Amino acid sequence: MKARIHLLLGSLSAALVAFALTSPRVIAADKVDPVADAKAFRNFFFQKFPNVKHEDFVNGPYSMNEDMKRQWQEKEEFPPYEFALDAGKEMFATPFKNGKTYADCFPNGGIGIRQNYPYFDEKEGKVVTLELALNRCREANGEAPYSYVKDEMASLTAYMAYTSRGKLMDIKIPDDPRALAAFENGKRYFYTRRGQMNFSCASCHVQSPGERIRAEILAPALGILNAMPIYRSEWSGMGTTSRRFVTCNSQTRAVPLEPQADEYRDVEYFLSYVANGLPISGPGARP
Amino acid sequence: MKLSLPLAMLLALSLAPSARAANEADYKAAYAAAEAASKEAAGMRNQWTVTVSALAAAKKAGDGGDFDRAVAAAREAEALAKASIFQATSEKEAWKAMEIR
Amino acid sequence: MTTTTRLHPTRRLILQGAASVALLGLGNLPFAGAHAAANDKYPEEAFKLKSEADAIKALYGKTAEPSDKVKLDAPEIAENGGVVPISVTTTLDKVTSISFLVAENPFALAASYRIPDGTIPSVANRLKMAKTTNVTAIVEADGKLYSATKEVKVTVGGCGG
Amino acid sequence: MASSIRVRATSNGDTIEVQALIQHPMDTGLVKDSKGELIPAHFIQQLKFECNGKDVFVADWGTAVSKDPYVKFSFKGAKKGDELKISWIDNKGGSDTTTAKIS
Repeated sequence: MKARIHLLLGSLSAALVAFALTSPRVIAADKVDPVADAKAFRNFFFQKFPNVKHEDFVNGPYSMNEDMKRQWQEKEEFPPYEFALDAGKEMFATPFKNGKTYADCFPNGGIGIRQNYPYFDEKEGKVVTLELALNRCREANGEAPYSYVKDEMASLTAYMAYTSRGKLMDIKIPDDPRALAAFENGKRYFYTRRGQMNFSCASCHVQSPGERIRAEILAPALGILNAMPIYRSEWSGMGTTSRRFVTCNSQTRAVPLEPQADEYRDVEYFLSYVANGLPISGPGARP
Repeated sequence: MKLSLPLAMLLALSLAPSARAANEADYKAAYAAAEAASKEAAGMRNQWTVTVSALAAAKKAGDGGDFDRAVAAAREAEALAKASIFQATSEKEAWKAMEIR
Repeated sequence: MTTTTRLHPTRRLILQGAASVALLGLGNLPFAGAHAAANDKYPEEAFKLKSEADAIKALYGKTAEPSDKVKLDAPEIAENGGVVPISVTTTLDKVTSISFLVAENPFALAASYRIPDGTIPSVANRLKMAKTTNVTAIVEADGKLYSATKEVKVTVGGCGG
Repeated sequence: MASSIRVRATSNGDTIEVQALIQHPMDTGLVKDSKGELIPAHFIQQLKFECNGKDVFVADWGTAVSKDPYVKFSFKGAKKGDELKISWIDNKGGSDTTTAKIS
């Protein structure tokens, strides 16, 4: 009986939320055009929130609400991700059993490169995220992979993000039909409604950023991954992009996919690409 | 397009439970149908968490011999799975309506 | 296997936990014997009292009067009940102690600070709040108690599935 | 293992501003774990800051202090280069101390 009510509630809210976004420019065929998509995506947010400074969008909910921003700035004086950052730095320098370290797996020794992830690997024909690259580095050096969702992986990515703080997101889409397909697949995932609540990522992060869903202020989709990984007070712990995707899914009552499923890698590719030019602000502290 | 989704869900849910008490055979049939629909939804990578919990509740009630509740829960799971399948198929095109162009 | 409860954010459990104790109406539940003698003067009793008035009496043996010389800074709506940034500063002098109380927490007294002379009478910290309630800062200056109070709204974070 | 206490002590003029973040679960004893059992209370009860042999700040904490607790205060009567000693003790007898130079 209870599920039926929720069901009605879900479909009702979907009907209420339904509306058609006016599309400023009509593209003839459905040719994948990431540059145009990114420009439209950014302009949508710049016009919707004219007095939010462009680089402020990477601060998620705090770019939308002054009272929350003050609480955040107070937290940033001595942020809760401090311990993960130190742990990540220490782990990054600790050699594997075979004497190598993460620095040997990454360009520029892994320092200041987070803004180029995720990238499209033309050999593999798929998007490779920072978490995936870290685990592949571990396996290549005979070490067991870490959980994609938190703890060690969050500490490592926190340190790598920290070394890129302030650098502008710089995601490339090579001239390869498979890369364009991955971008398109990520875009489709972002706009597709799922779960009994019948919400897509866009239902919250495009239609109502700045508004509250229950107690939380919704972050704008533009630059939403620039602060990853994040320490969330709600988790009272660190979480990677994967953890955020998994929990968002279950909050709409959709069964989450595996942490590094293709769909998640592609939607991270899409969201990072459209945020090109906005600064990396990770690791972040969030409600 | 969007309004027909709730309609489909309501329709699927209005299956009147059978009058006489359900027996094991009814439970087995209802559970098999629910499981099939749930597998199809999972195959489309669009499973709902409530389908999984309704299916689990059906199994638990079925194992406990409470076939009335088991059949009801299985029917609910089947309806939810069908709704998620409907959602996945309709969203194949519907997502474009929301896209920022 | 109910996926939703497994993924419940721990903070939600904190609230449920807090609520369940309130329901049980536990008086001053003796803590797991704090055998570690946190050295002198740790006001063990005051931290175990439920009501704000009792805690203040146990801690200071007198009552406080509101004063605008005590500036309490707390958010209007806490972004998260588990981590609420609260600070107090005062222009009163000869301050010897500052305390923070959260009226409807399971135990009202949250933190108490001893301010030796030479230390500026101003403290910032992060506290837990079980629900929307009044936060009170108490300043003991020259043997008298002054206070400031502010309501902080706390909502259940997260959009539970 | 690195100390559980992170401290920043900076002097401007004759005032020293001190911020501390401590890694500690601060369990209230009211929370149930996923199996439904109460997680026992485990929280820092006293945190002490000493400088030049004198207590400059003593915190008595209850269970309502946040996980990985943070505190900020300032005091006079010390200068750059002096050493600040920080120590805490919790209700299970656990403790940790560290020192920090005022920068």
